[in-house]
Amino acid sequence: MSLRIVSAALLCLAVTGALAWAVLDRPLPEENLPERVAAAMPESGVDHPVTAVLLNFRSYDTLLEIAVLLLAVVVALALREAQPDRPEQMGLENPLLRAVMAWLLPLILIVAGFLLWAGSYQPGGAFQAGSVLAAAGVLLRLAGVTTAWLDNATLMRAGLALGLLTFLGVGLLVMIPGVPFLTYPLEYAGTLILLIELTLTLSIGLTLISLFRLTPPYADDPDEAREQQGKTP
Amino acid sequence: MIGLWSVPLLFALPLALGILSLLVTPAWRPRLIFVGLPLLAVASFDVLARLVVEGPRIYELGGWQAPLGINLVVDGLAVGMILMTTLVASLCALYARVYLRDYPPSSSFFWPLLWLLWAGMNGIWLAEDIFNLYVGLEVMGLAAVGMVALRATPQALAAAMRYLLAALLGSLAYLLGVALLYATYGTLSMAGLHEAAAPNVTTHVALALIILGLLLKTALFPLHAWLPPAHGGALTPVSALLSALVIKASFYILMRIWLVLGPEVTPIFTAQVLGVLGAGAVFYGGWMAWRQHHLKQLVAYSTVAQIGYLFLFFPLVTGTGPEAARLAWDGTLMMLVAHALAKAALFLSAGNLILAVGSTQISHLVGISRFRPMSLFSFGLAGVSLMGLPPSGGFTGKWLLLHSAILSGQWWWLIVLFLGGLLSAAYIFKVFRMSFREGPQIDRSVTPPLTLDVTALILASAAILIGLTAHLPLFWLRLGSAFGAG
Amino acid sequence: MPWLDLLLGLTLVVTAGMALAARDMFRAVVMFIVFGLLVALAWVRLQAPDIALAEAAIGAGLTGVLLLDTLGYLRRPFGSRVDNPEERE
Amino acid sequence: MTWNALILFGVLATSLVASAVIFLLAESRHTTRSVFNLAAAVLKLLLVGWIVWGVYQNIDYEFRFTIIEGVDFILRADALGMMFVGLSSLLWLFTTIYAIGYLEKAPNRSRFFGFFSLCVASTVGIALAGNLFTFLLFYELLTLSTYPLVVHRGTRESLRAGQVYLYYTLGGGALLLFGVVALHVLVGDTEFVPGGVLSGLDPSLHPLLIGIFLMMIIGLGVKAALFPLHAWLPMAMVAPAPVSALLHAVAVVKAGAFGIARLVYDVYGIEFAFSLGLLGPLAVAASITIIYGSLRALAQDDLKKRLAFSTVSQVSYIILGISLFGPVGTLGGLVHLLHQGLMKITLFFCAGNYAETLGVHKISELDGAGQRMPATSVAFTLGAFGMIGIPPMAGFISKWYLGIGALEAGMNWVLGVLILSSLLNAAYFLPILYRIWFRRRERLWCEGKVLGRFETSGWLLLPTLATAAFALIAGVLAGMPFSPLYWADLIVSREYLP
Amino acid sequence: MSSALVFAWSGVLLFGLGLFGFIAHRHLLRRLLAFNIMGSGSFLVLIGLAQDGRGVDHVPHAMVITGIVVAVASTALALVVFRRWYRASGRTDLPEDT
Repeated sequence: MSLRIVSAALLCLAVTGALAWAVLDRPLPEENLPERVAAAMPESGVDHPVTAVLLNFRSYDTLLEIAVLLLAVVVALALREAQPDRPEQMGLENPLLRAVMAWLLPLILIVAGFLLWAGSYQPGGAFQAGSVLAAAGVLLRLAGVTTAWLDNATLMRAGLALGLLTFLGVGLLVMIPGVPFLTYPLEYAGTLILLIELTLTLSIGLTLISLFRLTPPYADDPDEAREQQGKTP
Repeated sequence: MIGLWSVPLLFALPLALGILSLLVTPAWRPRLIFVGLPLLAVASFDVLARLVVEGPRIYELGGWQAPLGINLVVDGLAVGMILMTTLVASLCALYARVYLRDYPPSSSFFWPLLWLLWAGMNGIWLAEDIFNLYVGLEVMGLAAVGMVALRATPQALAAAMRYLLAALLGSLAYLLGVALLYATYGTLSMAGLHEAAAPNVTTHVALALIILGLLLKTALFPLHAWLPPAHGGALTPVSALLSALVIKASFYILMRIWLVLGPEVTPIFTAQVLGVLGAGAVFYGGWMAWRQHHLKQLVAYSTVAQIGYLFLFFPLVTGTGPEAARLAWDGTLMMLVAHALAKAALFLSAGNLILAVGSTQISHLVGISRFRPMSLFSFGLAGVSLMGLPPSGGFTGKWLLLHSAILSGQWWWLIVLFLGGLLSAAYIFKVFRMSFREGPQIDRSVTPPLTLDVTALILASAAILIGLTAHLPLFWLRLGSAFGAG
Repeated sequence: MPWLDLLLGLTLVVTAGMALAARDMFRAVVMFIVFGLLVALAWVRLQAPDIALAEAAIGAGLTGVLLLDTLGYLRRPFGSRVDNPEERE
Repeated sequence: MTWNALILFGVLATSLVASAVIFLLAESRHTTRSVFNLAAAVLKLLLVGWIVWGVYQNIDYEFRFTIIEGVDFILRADALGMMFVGLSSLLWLFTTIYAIGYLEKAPNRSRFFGFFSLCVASTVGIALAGNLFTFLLFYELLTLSTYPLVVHRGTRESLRAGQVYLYYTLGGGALLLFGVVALHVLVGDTEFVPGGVLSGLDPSLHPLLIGIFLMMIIGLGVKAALFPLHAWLPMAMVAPAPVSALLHAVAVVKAGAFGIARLVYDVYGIEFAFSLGLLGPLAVAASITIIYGSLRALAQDDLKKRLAFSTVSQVSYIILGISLFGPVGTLGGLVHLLHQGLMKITLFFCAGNYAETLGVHKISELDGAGQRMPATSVAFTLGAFGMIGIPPMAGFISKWYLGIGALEAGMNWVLGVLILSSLLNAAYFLPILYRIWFRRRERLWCEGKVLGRFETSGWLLLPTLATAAFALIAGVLAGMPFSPLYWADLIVSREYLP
Repeated sequence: MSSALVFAWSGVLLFGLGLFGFIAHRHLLRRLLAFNIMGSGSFLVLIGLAQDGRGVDHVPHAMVITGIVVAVASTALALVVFRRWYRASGRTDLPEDT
């Protein structure tokens, strides 16, 4: 066994042991956060506590989290431009899959819409809906459906940016009466959260699709790719 | 009223600019700095002015009090770091605008990454919530990884990958520590933790995990292996940003959490271990820096060494008297700020020298003092601060740390400061020796654009000046901290 | 003693172990996707259906697809390799 | 900020600003640079004259601001400091003139004069420092600003010398830093006060104080070239002649000796240092260095090397004087700070003149140089006589007071050291004089270049003659007001009175 | 032992297991798998411990959703870099020494 394995094993044992001890010896907290959440629910503008935490109480975390997602796309875009890929030719013309897609797609969109709308009072929300949207996008590509708007870089980027920009914009606009960042006025809280969620869903969906698409495609001979890039700027 | 605006603008503005720079054409991306830098500078100084006039305060995001909501802490430490970031990042941005012109268009993705990095850092400086810190760390970390990968050469990609793995492992360890703390205290707010923290096994394990995770991100010896390829191989403005600011963020979090948990919880033994690791970093990093043949690798190893000084904070602040602790706080922060300014200047001027001779080899710098005196002068000024020679921020910081070490009777840290200074002199003067040598010279010497030299010189001069005018910044940095009264 | 949960927890660990130990990379990724779905189940047991949805869709689903996609990429041999393109500095 | 503080700062600023402007000037603008440099030197001299008059009349000149809590940056003009400032600013003017001539047509002049001015600025800072912190600040700055001068030629040899110089001075500086911080912990901001600030401390701390003293003496002794910390000085001879003059007469070794004077008189206090028993060992160390330096000088054939070892020996006269407990010994030591500077710079100028004009570096090649270069050789002779201590030269005054001081302090053995070293001085200087004046020229000098109407370039000759004249006058007119002796007497009366 | 605690324990084990894999493996994809397993482990610890004996707590739920999204973003970024690295070097692991 190599030194690497041995040290990994030792470290793993040490960490697991320490964690076990920590779990066993744990005192119970005095602070009761769930109670506070429950008490503040009426002022949150939504009925589902997780959504309230995600988009109201701790909405700042969510804002930064969207930035993390965006970052992954930015890096993928940057690397793609640095190492040009050959134009994508993924997926095959598959009539059967296309036929299925014609059925499936509306269904997926309905599910996404439902998840989004449900988020305000039961499990669901922007992230789940967004990932369902992304699934639709992935399926579309696998079926070989070339959608012009997905290849339009500007439109795509606008879509990516929409969620975060709306979030930021709302966060800043609500400050006009002289309250801190992201303080929604009670009467509009529900609407604003829904607006943010709607745009976030779209952006998250597009982000996830982009992450899938921006990796180097299969048929990948770099030299050939560079030639191709030269021909079709 | 305006004061409410400048705090969120510190992260909202860079976020917005990050998105906008994605939407505009590559040629327009650099130009956004002419909107962004002045606005951020105004916001930073507004926050400082309010801190000085109205004192430190808590900013309740969404109007929700901690522990329910997320709060921001606007105290001297946070504001000091914000100003440092504004200064260093602005100058690096001005540098990059000129520097990146020679690079392929893909390098224009530097700009969205820069803004997001900035947002992440400002988020970290202001954070009062330990989970929010996790998210901030991820924003900053992924942006930094992206910047390292930007050159897309195999070396850059390998360095980025290594960096990413270290960053991810570090974040997870931190997150698990946060999970344990939440399980124990039911709150994520630092104020709440400060109230409730008690010495028990769970807290100690959580602290250990947080320390390990953050050490990995700070690249403290012996967890530094990812740093030299990442910092030494990146584009010059990226190297400067990463070495000057990014590694400071994880140290900053560690410092905050250490003080939040308080002397009851933080064991003296751990503090001494951290100090010993810091000493190891000073020696190992200095030795390795001296052995390098590539200029930017030398500077990168110098960062490994300088990080070590910061970790003397823990033994000097834990279990010592109030006066020694205050001096340790002052000294560490002085070191931190001085290193940020000096290291950025060192990387930028090293980049200029490399640009001038067209080679990264130190041995190709023969006789360069005759052709690029200004680049070399910036390099020298920054070097003075890194060596801890007066008059410079590095010296003032060293003075304060020495004072604290003597006052708390921990004379063994004196050896670290003594040998560390000599080691850094050895590697800085290694470059100088070459540049003063009159020998067979390179036949071409490119003159870099003036902006590149001026930005480096401003940073280097700032590293010197901060040492002479340390009184006021140190006073501001103490506002709202446990050492505020002194 | 919640036996069902104990079983699920144990299965989680075993699946994870298999994902890490699998000799074949494809097998490892498939095990990982199974692991993700089991974690989603665990979230349901922990009365966290929101996380279960997110885990199934993002954690298992998207990560799995990305990993599988990468795996396909690795398996396809490609011709020439890039020599360091235009080293600068 | 008061007018007086501003003037004081102006003394420092003249050379600082000069250095900054010179750095920024393009390499090719030689005339502008020279004019500016000389103007700054003259302006500084005027300001110094002004302040010297003020200090004589007991006017306070102080400039201070807070750096960190409990640590101030203080510039203050007192009699001791002004002596050093006067010396360095006078010699700066002459060395600048000399260097302009010496470096004509040489490369890297912008860098040279920039660091040269910075070096003088640090020296002035050392002299005017009002507390240990400020002293340390300029002390290290001096190290940094002299390094580029030492390695100026860029040859392998000079780079090596520069490295050795750094090893010694940075190591010494670090020790000094520890000492300063330790004293700071004990008594807070250590401002220089006649009589010292430490005598009130608890006796249990005395061993610690002795340790700190030792550490700081080592730190300062490196620059003062105290045996066995002197090795860098002869190696640094590879630098151009004006740099040697700077190292030996104006700035570096003087900074070390001056620092020891500050430490003994104004930090520990001479009486407290005496009661701790620190002065005896210091006197022994100084005596060993005096004899050792002279012996080594005897063996050198390289003229500049011989002068360098002579410096090692002569600077320790200053330290010897400091370590003699009693006003007369102090007087002898302090006055030698000035005298040695004037005499040694003359000798180095002469060595430079020989080297530049005749291409002669070795003593054995100097035969008959007196006929070819009479003026330079007269100056050299005056300097050498001074060093030996022949009346009425300046060196005689120093040795006379040192001798009496030794008797007064009850250290009679010091007298033996003085006599022995004077004999040795004679032994290594007289043969040179003999060769210059009384031997016929044996080999050809490489006199390729015509340097001017005089025996050598006027830029080189004028400062040489001027400093030689000063060295002569300082001895002959020692009894006049504002002579070095007079000023040293003023210092002694102020140090010993309180 | 509540069911929450059971999952906390399996989270502990998962974290340890993942850590082992993360360090022991050299293949970058395997290391990413290990990273994701560690992530799931720490999420389970977070929720399991928070809910042990105190009922449902929605705050960590939101934190875990955030964490999952961050993890997928990190994984995606890592895969992007990894694929570029593989394309440039033909290696699936990192060179041992820099």
